[in-house]
Amino acid sequence: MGLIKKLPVYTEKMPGGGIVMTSLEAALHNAQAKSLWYLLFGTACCAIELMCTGASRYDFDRLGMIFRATPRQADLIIAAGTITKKMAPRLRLLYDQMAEPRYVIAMGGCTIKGGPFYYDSYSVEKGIDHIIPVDVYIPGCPPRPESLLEGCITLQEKIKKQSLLDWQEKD
Amino acid sequence: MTFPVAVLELYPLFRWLSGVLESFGFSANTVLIISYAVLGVIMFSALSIIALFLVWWERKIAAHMQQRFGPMRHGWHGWYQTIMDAIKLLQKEDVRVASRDKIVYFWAPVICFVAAYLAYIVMPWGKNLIVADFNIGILYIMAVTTFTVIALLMAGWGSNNKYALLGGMRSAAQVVSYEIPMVASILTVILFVGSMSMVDIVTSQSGWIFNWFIFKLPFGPIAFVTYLIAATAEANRTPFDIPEAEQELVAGFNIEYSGMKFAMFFLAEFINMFTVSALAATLFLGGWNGWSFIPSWAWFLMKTFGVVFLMMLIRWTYPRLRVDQLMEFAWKFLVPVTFANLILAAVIKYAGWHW
Amino acid sequence: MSDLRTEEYYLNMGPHHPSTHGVCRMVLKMDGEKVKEIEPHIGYLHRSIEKICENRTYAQCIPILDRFEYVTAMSCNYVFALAAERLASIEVPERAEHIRVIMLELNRIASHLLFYGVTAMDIGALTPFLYGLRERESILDLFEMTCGQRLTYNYIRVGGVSRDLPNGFIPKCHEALNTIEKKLADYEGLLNENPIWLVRTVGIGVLPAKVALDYGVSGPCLRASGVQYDLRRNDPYSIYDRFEFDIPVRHNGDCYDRYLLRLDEIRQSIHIVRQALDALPEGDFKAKVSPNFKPPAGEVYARIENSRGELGVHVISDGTKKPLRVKTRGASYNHIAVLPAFATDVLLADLVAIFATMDVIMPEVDR
Amino acid sequence: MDKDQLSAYLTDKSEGKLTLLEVGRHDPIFKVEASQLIEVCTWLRDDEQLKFDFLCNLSGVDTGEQFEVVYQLASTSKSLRVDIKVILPYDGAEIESVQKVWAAANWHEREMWELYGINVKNHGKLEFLLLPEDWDEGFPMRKDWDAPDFIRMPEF
Amino acid sequence: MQGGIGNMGIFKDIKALFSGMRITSKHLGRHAITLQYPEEKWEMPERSRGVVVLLSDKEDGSLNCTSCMLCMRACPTAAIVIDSPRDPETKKRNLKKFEIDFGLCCFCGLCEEACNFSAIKLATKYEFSSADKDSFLWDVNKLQEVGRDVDYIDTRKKKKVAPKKETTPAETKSPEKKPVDQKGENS
Repeated sequence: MGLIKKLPVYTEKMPGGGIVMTSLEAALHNAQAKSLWYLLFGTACCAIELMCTGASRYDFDRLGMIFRATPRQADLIIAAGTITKKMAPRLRLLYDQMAEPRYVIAMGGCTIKGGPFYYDSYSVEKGIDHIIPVDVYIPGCPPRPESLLEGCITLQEKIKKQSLLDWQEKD
Repeated sequence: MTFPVAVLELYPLFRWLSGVLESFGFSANTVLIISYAVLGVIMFSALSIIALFLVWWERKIAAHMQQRFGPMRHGWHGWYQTIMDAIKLLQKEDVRVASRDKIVYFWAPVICFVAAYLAYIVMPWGKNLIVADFNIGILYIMAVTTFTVIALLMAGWGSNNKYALLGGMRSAAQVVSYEIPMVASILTVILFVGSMSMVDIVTSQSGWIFNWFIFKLPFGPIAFVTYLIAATAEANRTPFDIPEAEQELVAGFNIEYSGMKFAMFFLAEFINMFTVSALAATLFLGGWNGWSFIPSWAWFLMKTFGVVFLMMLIRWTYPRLRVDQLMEFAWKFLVPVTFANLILAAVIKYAGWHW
Repeated sequence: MSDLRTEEYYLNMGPHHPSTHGVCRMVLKMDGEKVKEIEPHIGYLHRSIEKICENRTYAQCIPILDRFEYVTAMSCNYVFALAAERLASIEVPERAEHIRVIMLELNRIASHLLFYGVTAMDIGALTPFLYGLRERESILDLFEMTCGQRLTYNYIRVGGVSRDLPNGFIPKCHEALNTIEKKLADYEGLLNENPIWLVRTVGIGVLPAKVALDYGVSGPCLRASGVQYDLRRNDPYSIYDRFEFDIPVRHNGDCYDRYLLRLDEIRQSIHIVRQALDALPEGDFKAKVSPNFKPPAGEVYARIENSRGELGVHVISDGTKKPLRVKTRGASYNHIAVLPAFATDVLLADLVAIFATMDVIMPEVDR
Repeated sequence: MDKDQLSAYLTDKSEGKLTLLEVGRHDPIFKVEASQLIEVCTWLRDDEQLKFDFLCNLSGVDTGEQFEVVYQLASTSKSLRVDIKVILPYDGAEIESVQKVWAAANWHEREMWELYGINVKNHGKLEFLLLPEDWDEGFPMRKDWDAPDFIRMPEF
Repeated sequence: MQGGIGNMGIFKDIKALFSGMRITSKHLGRHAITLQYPEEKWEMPERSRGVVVLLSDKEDGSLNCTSCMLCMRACPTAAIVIDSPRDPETKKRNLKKFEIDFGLCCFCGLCEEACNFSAIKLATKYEFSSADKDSFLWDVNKLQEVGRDVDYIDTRKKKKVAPKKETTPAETKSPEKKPVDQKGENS
C-alpha cells in the first residue's frame, strides 16, 4: 500500500512513536475517508439513481467523491444493481484490479440478497457478499439518492474508525 | 560571492543563506549547489500548490457551471479536498501489472512529472523573478514540454493494455500535429521581439496595454487564438482530450496506473495546463507587465489564471473531437492559418507597418 | 504504400465500460482505430423476469416488470396492465386513461432528457448531462408526489391507476413543463449548432430504413430513418387518438437525426400532457378489479410506443390467477442486434456515438 | 383493413395453410404447420395487401404439454397486426429459422433455443446469448425445470 | 469529415461556439440547486415510499395488525413472513412472528394497499444503511419501533372517527408537500 504503509511500523519503534502514530493514523484515515473515488459501475436501476446522485441535485462531488472509469484508480465500488451469475466473475475481477485500500458499498436489495429476484430466478446471484467483501449495505429498490449519500457517510465514519494495525493484518 | 541565479527578488534570502553556509565553512561550489537545491524546493512546492489549487478550482468551476457546489464538506468550500486526495493517493497500493514492460512502465510517470516541472526554469514569474534566463528560453520550453508525449507513449506501451496503447498512440499523433501550429504562432511573437529569451519577450511588451502582443493587429489575435487551440490540444484537454477519452478508452494511457504514479500523471496534467497558460500570458498578454501598484508576480498569476479559466470554460462546454477530425483540423485548418498568419506578420514587420 | 501491413486485433469493450450503458459487452475486431466487426454479447443482466412473472399473480407482476425497463417504468406498468385488460375485457374509467397518458408522456420526457444527457456525455460534453438530469428531477418529483417512488413506480394497475392524482399536481406539472420547454432552448444552444457536435454526429452511423425494418428497429431510431411509424397513431391504444400531436420524422438516419428527433418528441410530449391535463375529467381512477383477478384463458400481445420504441408484452393466460407465460419485448433488444449490420467500418469514437444515440438500456435487452 | 377483414382475408387467401385460433383476445392468431412456416411467412411479408415487414416479437411457450412458437407480426405501411403460432411436440421440438424473412428473428431464436431447448434449423449461430457461457443446467424456462439453487416463491 | 469545420461557414461555427460558452457561463453565476444532504433534508411527499413499518394504535399503542396475512399474500417478493397460529380456544390469531426482509423488499407498496386495518405503511424514512447484512431482517418490535412516530389516518371500521367510505390516506389528506429548502431558482 504505497510508501506510507511502512511509516507506522517505524514510527512505533521510535520513542514516543505511539503518539505520532495515533495522529498519523487519524490523518491518513481522514484522507481516505474524505476522498473516496468511486468506480463507475452500475448494472441496473440503481445505476440511474447513482447517476442522479452524481448530478446537480445531490452532487457526489460535495463529499469529495468523483467517478473514475478504471478500477485501478478507484477506492470504492458502488455495486449498483443486480449482479447475475454471468456478471459475478466480472465483478470479482474488477474488485481484484482495485488497489488497496478498497471499499464496497452494496446498493439496493438486489445486492443484499437478490431483492425481487431472489425467488424463482435462475440467473441472479443472491447477494454480492458471496463474491466480494462488502462494507456497507444500503436497502432500497432502488435507494433514494439521499440513502446512498447516507450510506457513503456511514462508510466514511467506518473508515475513520479503522486502525492502522488492521491494515497490516489485511495484507 | 557573486550569486548567478537571476532571482533578484529573492536575492536577500539567498545572500543570507550563502552567508550562513559559508560561515560553516562550505566551499563556494557547495553553497551554489545548495542554493539551487533550495530554489528547486521552493519552485516545486509552489507548483505543487498551484496544481492542487487548480484541481480544486476546476472542480468548483465545473460544479458551478452545472449548478452544483462541488467539494463542500471538507473545509471552507472544500478547500483542502485536493490535499486529502493527494494524501490518499500516496497511501494507495501501487498495483503493477504482471505483463507490463517493467522499465518503461516505471519511468513513464516520472518523465511526465519531471518534464512538466522543467519548463519553469525559464518562466518569468515576475520582474526579476526567474530562475535562469536563457537566450533560447522559448525553444527550451517547447523542447521540454514535448517530453510529455514520450511519457504518455511510454505509459501506453508499458501498460500492455490495448486501451492504454490506443491512448498513447493518439497522444503521440496529436502532439506531433499540434506542435507545428503552436510553434508557428509562437514564431510570430519571436519574429517581432527578435529574441527567444523570455525576459526579452516580456520586456518588449512593457508600457502601454496596447504593447501586448495580442493587440498587435491584425495578426496578434489570430496568433493568440491559434496558440490557445494548439495549447489546449497540447495539454490534452477537452475538446482535444482523446488520449484519455473516458467514454471511448476508459481512461486511456493511465488506465493501469494507480496510487502515486497516477497522482504524478494527474498533477503533471494540471501543471501542463498551467504551463501553456503561463506561456500564453507571457507571449501574448504582456507577462508580468501591469500597473505597478500590484506586484509583478501577481499580474503574471492573474493573467495565467485568466487563461486557465478560459480553458476550463471550454472544457466543460464542448464535446470531444474524434481522432481523425483532430488531425484534419490541425493539418487542414490550423497549420495553413498559422503559416499564413506568420507570413502576414513577416510582411508587416518587413514593411514596418506596425507600431 | 501497398507493402504497409496492418494487423487486426480484438478489443473487448465491456461488460464494464463507461459508454455501454450498463453491462453490454462488445467484442470488436479492430484495424487500428477502425471497427471492422462487432459482436455484441448480452446477458450480463439476465434476471429471468419472465420466469419470475410466471409464478406471480397479475398484480404482483407489475412491480417485477418495473425493473424490466426502469427508465420508463410507467410504460412497463402500462403495457402489462393493457395486456391484462385486453385479456379480461376490462373497461378503464376516463379519468384513469387521462392520468395514464399524462404519466406515460411525462416518463417519455424524462427518458429523453436522460438520453440527451447521456449522449452528450458519451460524445464528450459533460455539462449537458447535468443539465438534462436537472430537469429530469422535476419530473421525478412529480412522480414521487403521485406514486411515492422516483424510479420504480408500480402505479398503473390492471383497471386503472393505484391512486388518484395528489392535490396540487396540476399546477406543479404545468410549472415543470414550462421550465422544460424554456430549457430546451439551452439544450439546443449548447449542442445543435456546435461544429464539434455536428462533425461528430452528422452522417455518422447511417441506419437505412430497410435494414431498420428488417431488424425490427422501432421508435425514434426508425423514425429518424424516414419511416413514419408510431404506435400511438398506427395501433392506437389508450386515448391517444383524441389528442393532437405530430409524429416527428427525419430522413437521414444518422446520429444527429436520432438526437434531434428526440428533442422534437419532448416538445410533442409536452403538448400532449398539456392537452391531457386540460381535458382531465372527474370520476373514478380505477375500475373494480378483484384482488384475485383471473382473466379468462387466451393470449394477447400488447404493444405500446415507449421512449425507445415498441415495448411489447405477450401474455398467455390459462384461466388461473397467474399467467402461463409472459414474454417481454424491448426495443433495445433489436437496437443492439442491428449494430453489427450497420455500424461497421466506423471509428471507435463513432461506435460510442452510435451506441449512445440508439438509446439502449440493458435490462430491456437482457430481461 | 380492420381485424375481421384481416382474418377473413388471411383464411381466404392462404389456401388452408392458416387456421384461425380462438385464443386471440385482441389480434387474430393463426395456426400454421411447422413444415409450411417459411412459405407462409414469406407470403405474409410479400403480399401487397398485407406487407408484414416487421417482426415484433417471437415467443417460445411451454404450456406443460407442448411447445408453441408465436410470431407477432406487424405491417408498418398498412398498420396491421397478426400472430402466427406453430405448435411443436414436447420431444424433438424443431423449427425452421425465419431469419431469411426477418433478420430480427436471429436473437429471438437463439434465446428460444437456450431457454426452451427448441432446436432451430438453419440458424447459423446457435450459441448461448443470455445464459453464462458455462451453463450446463438445462433449459431454465421449461415448466418442469429445477436446479439446486433455484428457490420457488413460497405459496401462501 | 462531412460538414467539416472549415467549409461550413466559419462565422456560423464561431457564433455557435460562443453561444455554447454563453450558456455555460450564464449558469456559472446562478445559484446551485444542490441539496446539501446531511445538513438539509427534503421533506418527503406524503406518499413517498421509504421503509415498511407497522403502525400502532394512536391511543393505547398496541399494534394495529390483526395478522390476517393479506399483506403476506400480496407481497410480490415474499419479503413478509407472518407466523400467527390460531388460538384453539378464542379462535383468534396470535401474532407470533412478523418479519420483513429488506434484502427482498422491492418497496412496491402492495402490502399497504392490501391492508384493511391501517396496520402496515411505507413510511417516509430511508436512512437505514448498515454494515451488517443480517440487520435487514426486521422483526415485529423493530418494525413497530420505527413506525411509532409515523402519522397515518386510521381507516379501521370500528373507530368512530373513521370515515364510512374506505379511502386511502392520500386522498383525504392534502399531499401538498413540496420539497422544502430548495434554494435558488430551479433553472
